[in-house]
Amino acid sequence: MNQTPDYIEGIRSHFPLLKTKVHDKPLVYFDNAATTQKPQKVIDRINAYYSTENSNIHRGVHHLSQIATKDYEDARIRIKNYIGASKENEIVFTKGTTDGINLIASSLGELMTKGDEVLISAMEHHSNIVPWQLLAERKGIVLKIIPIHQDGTLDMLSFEEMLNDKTKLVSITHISNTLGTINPIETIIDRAHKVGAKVLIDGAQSIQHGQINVTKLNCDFFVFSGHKIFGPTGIGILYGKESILETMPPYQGGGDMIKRVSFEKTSFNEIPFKFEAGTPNIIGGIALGSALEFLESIDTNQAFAYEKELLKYAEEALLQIANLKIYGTSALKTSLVSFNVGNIHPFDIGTLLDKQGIAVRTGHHCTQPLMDFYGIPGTIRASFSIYNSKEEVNKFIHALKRAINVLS
Amino acid sequence: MNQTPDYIEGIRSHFPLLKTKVHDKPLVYFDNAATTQKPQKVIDRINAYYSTENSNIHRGVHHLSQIATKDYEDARIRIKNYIGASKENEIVFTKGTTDGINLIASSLGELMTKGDEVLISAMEHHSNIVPWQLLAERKGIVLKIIPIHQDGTLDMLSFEEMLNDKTKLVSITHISNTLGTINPIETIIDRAHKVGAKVLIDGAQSIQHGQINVTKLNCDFFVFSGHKIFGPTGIGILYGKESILETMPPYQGGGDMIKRVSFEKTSFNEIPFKFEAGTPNIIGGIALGSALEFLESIDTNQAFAYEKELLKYAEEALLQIANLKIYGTSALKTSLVSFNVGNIHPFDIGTLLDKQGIAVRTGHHCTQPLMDFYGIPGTIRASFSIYNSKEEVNKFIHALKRAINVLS
Amino acid sequence: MSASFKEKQDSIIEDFQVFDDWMDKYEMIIDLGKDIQGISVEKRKDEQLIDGCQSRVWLKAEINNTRMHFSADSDAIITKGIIALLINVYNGEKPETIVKENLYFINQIGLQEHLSPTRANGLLEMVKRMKIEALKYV
Amino acid sequence: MSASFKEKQDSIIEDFQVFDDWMDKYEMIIDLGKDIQGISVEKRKDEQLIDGCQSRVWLKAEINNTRMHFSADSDAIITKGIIALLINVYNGEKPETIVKENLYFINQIGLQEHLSPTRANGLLEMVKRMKIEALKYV
Ligand SMILES: Cc1ncc(COP(=O)(O)O)c(C=O)c1O
Ligand SMILES: Cc1ncc(COP(=O)(O)O)c(C=O)c1O
Repeated sequence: MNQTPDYIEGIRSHFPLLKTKVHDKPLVYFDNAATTQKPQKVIDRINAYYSTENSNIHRGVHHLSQIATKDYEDARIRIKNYIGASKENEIVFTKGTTDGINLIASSLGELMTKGDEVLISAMEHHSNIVPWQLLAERKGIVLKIIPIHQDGTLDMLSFEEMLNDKTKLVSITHISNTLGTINPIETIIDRAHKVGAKVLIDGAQSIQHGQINVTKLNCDFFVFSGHKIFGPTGIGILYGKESILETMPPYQGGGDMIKRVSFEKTSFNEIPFKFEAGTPNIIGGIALGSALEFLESIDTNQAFAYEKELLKYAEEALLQIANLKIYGTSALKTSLVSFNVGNIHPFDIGTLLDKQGIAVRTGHHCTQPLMDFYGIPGTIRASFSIYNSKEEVNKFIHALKRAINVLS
Repeated sequence: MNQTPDYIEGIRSHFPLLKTKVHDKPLVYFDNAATTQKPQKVIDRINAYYSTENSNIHRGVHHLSQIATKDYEDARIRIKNYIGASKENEIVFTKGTTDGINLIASSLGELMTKGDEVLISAMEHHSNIVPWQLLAERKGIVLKIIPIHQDGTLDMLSFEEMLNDKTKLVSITHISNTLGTINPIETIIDRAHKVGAKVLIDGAQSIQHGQINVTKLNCDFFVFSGHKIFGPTGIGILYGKESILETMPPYQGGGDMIKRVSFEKTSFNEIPFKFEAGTPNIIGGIALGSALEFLESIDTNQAFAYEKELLKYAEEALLQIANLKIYGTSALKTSLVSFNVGNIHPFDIGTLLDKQGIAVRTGHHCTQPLMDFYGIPGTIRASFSIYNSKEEVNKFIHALKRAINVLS
Repeated sequence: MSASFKEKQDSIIEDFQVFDDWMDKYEMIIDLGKDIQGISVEKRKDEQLIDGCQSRVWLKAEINNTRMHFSADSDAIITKGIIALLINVYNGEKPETIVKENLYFINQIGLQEHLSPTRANGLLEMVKRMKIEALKYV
Repeated sequence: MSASFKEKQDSIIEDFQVFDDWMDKYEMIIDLGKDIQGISVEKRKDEQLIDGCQSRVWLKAEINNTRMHFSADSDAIITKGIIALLINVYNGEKPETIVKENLYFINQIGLQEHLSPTRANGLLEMVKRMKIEALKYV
């Protein structure tokens, strides 16, 4: 029962880093909500790109430039298909989730005026808080916070009450990176649309834990980071509905985003290029494509199901530990668990877990308002991915008990 | 005399891509102003990072996170030393040159008011034009253009006349990516400072062709892209004087750039982190460090000198060709040459060069106003790097003659 | 697929098979460009322009007795040669054929690289424009 | 370097050599933290705070007959143990010694990882603050 299934061993074998030892102990990597490891396919793709086709893209007449352009644009198409968008011009390459949200705050924000309302929730990552605070300061928009319940679920009643015809945007995380809560975004999107508000989904966490279909969701924007879905750092995706992207002013200015530049009058390129100024992270885009190709090559349904099993398994074991409190107890949860043990500081536990080869994250997880809500300085967070196993959970629980012993 | 010196062969041997064949011909890569190739050291570093230390950085208690953080911050220090900055908090990681200029336009731009003047030149890259046009629209600042002479040098007399106490910033390219002109930035910086204006140097081209020392230059900002100095795509550097960066408001909001977030009041982190929102391009930064390490391991003086020789050699050969016109004939020029042949369209020549294995760039090189100045649709640009040889120039000239033959 | 439409494509493929060297293929493309009816500079109209980032193409479409007739020009002679290839295949065909039928010769003669999806000066854009013109008469 | 200053460092290095396992080393660090004089919650002052991203440290410095005396506390007991190491070395030294002399024991016992340069909760920040306090009395 606790033996790692072959398909998980199979997936695991693609990830070279998982063979690393830390402090002479085999690494147990439970920091997947922060960043995921990369399959060999992604690493090889980067290698091959730089060794045989590296070139600047678009506009190039020469062979390498044409190949690199094609591969980059093919990656865009693959990403479009992966998230179920209908047209590739709805896929904007960004630096990551944070960059994507800032792009929206800045560009869509230009279309907002004083008194317009933006709704976020009390469980948002700083990346989905601070851009709106900056916009509020710049433009006089009003930022409203959807409250949450003690179990880490959204207060949907309050949400519905907060919606009104001044609401221009609801920007909300699909899955909380601290609590694991899966938010009812279908309902949120539906209700928001009823009052004419647009909806931005922060998919930083959800992208790695299940299949996303932006068309079915009917969200207006969806953002995520490549590094959280087995791809490289420095690349991310902003999906936006074509009809909306087209009304939005450009974000950054520079090469590639223009149609024609003169000192008198500059006109801008079509979407998505209008939002992609400068030489893009070419290999970032291509290797993100390879990461999705990898996912398409495995049975993700099975893998995602096992992830859920892992969560249950870990939570059950954790709850056996005296004075251990789990934050985020929604019935709908993804595979991460945040907790504290009595009055022990999360940093103390994290440090001693690390010394036993277990990588978890401790601290506020870039959700300080959520920490304030619970009145704690931080939590210990173990977050799982498709290559983790119950055997690793066992090691983690064992190490945790030892740490608690030392610290009590 | 025309034999490739050993030290160039030595440098060349580090770059795996240069062994590629294109259309069954050995590749001659003369598109270095668009992007440079990567030494094996950089490729290996990326490989090793993803295979043994990949992790999210800052704030992590676990071992991998601490190693990755150290390596990323060590890269920052190496970059600081390479460009002669005095403190590492003056080194801001960006996505590239374009991102860096946009950051300044947006953040420093917030401190400007209607009627303030920004000076750029007629030879700027779109990345150093459009952000200022967008700022002009947003803030009512006045964008003024320093004219150039037919030989592609700045009209310094006009420049001096344009300076006045409303001039807040002079943003100028160190080296023109289309003409090769090396601008007298020392004088420009000196004159601008006299009227209290700050100076931003676009170092996208100069970073790969010589040693930069921002402290000696005394510029206020210096920006460049990693991919143009043998490093990866998706990473760049903004150098800014500490005292100035500290007065500037944040650019993007998100994780890492904050000190403390609450819904009531958010305070920001110290520089450079204040300007680095979200998960950075971690491996981008580290591998850019490796690129500089590579440069430090070779005799760059010799290599840069040979680059200059290449330029002379190529220009002399080109001028033998009937009806060939070189754009950019300043006495101070870096190793790139832009030209046209009679009425032949640059695209036609570029295409036929490509078919013979020669990679050059054709078109407006993201400098449309400069093309308008010369009344041409574009040029053919051959740009050299430290791994190119006279032998390759010979091949290029031979292929060019054949192309002209076919096209005449 | 109409016989002539297929034949025209096959004959281009055959013509290209003669040459091993890319330079020779391009010489042929250039010659084709010289043979088609151009549009003189004075007669070029803005609405005919397919603006690319590298070169520009002017395309004129007419219908003549249920058959399409294209003429075109470009500031780059290779671009003109490439559109000449398309024109040679499309001219004289019914609009329906142009809208519906596939151009398979492009891939076979190895011009895919001109199919760059990202910029408007590629073959794709020209084909698209020609189909749009044909659609007007369907 | 004063004899005592060096001796204290060497003795820490010796103590740590006894243990192979990191868990044991940390047990010792934690015990050291329990032994030093803390600062009770009520007495902690804002200006004593070294705010880190993971844990917080309060540091109090006094001079006593030309010799520095530090006390400290933290919300994390490992952090308190680490500052205890510093305190054990620094307490009773002259301000000049603290400002000038090098702490070599940190690298030798393998705590470099706490030297993370990017965030304020590292050893580096604590050492810096202790030197700044000492500097006031030089
Ligand atoms: C002079 C100059 N400025 C700016 C840029 C833009 O650099 P990037 O596209 O890497 O942001 C370039 C690159 O083409 C350049 O040559
Ligand atoms: C829910 C959520 N939003 C946003 C982000 C920010 O992502 P990035 O740092 O990749 O921009 C994260 C990542 O930590 C996240 O978990």
